Amino acid sequence: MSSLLEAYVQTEDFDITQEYQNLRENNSESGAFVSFLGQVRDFNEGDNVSSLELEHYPGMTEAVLNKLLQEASNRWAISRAKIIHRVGALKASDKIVWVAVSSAHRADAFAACEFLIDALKTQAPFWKKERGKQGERWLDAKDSDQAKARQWMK
Amino acid sequence: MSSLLEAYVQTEDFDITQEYQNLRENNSESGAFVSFLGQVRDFNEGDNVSSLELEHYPGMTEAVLNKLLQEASNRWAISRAKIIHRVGALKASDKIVWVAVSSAHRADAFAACEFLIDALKTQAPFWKKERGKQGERWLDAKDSDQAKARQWMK
Amino acid sequence: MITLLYFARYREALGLDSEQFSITCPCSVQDVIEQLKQRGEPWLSILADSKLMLAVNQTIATPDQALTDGDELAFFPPITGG
Amino acid sequence: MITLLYFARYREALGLDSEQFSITCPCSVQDVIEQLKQRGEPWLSILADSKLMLAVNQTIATPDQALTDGDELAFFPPITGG
Repeated sequence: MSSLLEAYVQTEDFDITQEYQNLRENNSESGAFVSFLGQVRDFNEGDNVSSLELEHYPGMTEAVLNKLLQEASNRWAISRAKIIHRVGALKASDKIVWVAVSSAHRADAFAACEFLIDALKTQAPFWKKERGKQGERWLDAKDSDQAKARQWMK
Repeated sequence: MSSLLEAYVQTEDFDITQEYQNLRENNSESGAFVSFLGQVRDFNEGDNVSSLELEHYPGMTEAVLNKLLQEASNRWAISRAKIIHRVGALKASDKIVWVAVSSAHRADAFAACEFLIDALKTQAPFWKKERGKQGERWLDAKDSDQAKARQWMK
Repeated sequence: MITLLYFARYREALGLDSEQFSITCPCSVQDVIEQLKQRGEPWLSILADSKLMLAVNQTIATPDQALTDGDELAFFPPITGG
Repeated sequence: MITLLYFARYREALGLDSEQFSITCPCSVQDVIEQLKQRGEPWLSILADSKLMLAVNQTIATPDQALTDGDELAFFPPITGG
């Protein structure tokens, strides 16, 4: 069975209501929907974050996201999966990333959704620059993200 | 830190837009939001399901859901968690259950959300009766649900 | 006096969702089950169901649990919600 | 001729997001790195960064990878999206 897989990289915001509508439309064979929303936190490692600049590598980003979606679809029985990742200027509480998966079975939906966000965090070429009271700084990659990504390489 | 924990058992439908709004409101210290939606599948074990009747044990259901929320909050660093479970007459594609969790860290949000739905499936006293072409039948509990619930007992 | 509750397929099979039941303390859940079995079918089949679940005062219980006046004892099949 | 791309803190440090670069085949990513190092700072520091990541034609690569005319070689720091 082929899954409906979609990835978008965009500066515009997205609408969760619309996303759930699209995910559930003509999808009554799926009983389980798992979604992940990542938003800009106002505190990161103790510093007050007022805004974020998200850069990416156009072309490679989309290729990686589509490869990850295909891998998720090969590993788990999912009917649909969609990733939206924003780039450009974002402020505290803005949405950054959306990963939504549907499946006939909840365990597959949970695993695929968590795999996608964990793999995206270490493989999709996005970079965050924070602006706060302390000025600007490019974020360092987190060891915990690398560790999470490795858990899926079994 | 005490979490905001809520459980509702209701016949009325719920609104995902509203749920996300409530979940994210004044919650900018949380960067990760994981939600699970369960809906009525139109096929279950090969039979065409046209509608579902959901019975529960008023009082005990709410007590169990609140106990599970408290357990999730003790085990993982979550800021908010909410469960909504519908009862009464439902038809194909109707929403049945909603579990939404917010956290500063996505791994906690995923774990707490999946724990809550897995534990709910074996511990909260709800019973489903399906109506389809083959008539009515009370569903049997699934061994796979028992196995999933046991995985959390570590 | 305690309250007995029946849910789902048991409720339907018995045509009954609750009843008041006299107990003589000390008394356990198992004692109540034995007395109910004496009513014959459909009680016999239900109470012999290997999947039968019990709750006393809305907490899952086992047949050896003691009961006291005013308790709520519920009989139900395995849970299928979510 | 290949295309070099620089992202994030490297792009800022160099004040440059891309450039065309002449290669003489056969040639590896490591050969390009050696030539770029001869430009001095800030190239030296960037190319000595233990966290430096490489992609050739939009796929993660290692320094031993061979390059051919028309390739796209990108330099970037560890990923911090999501």
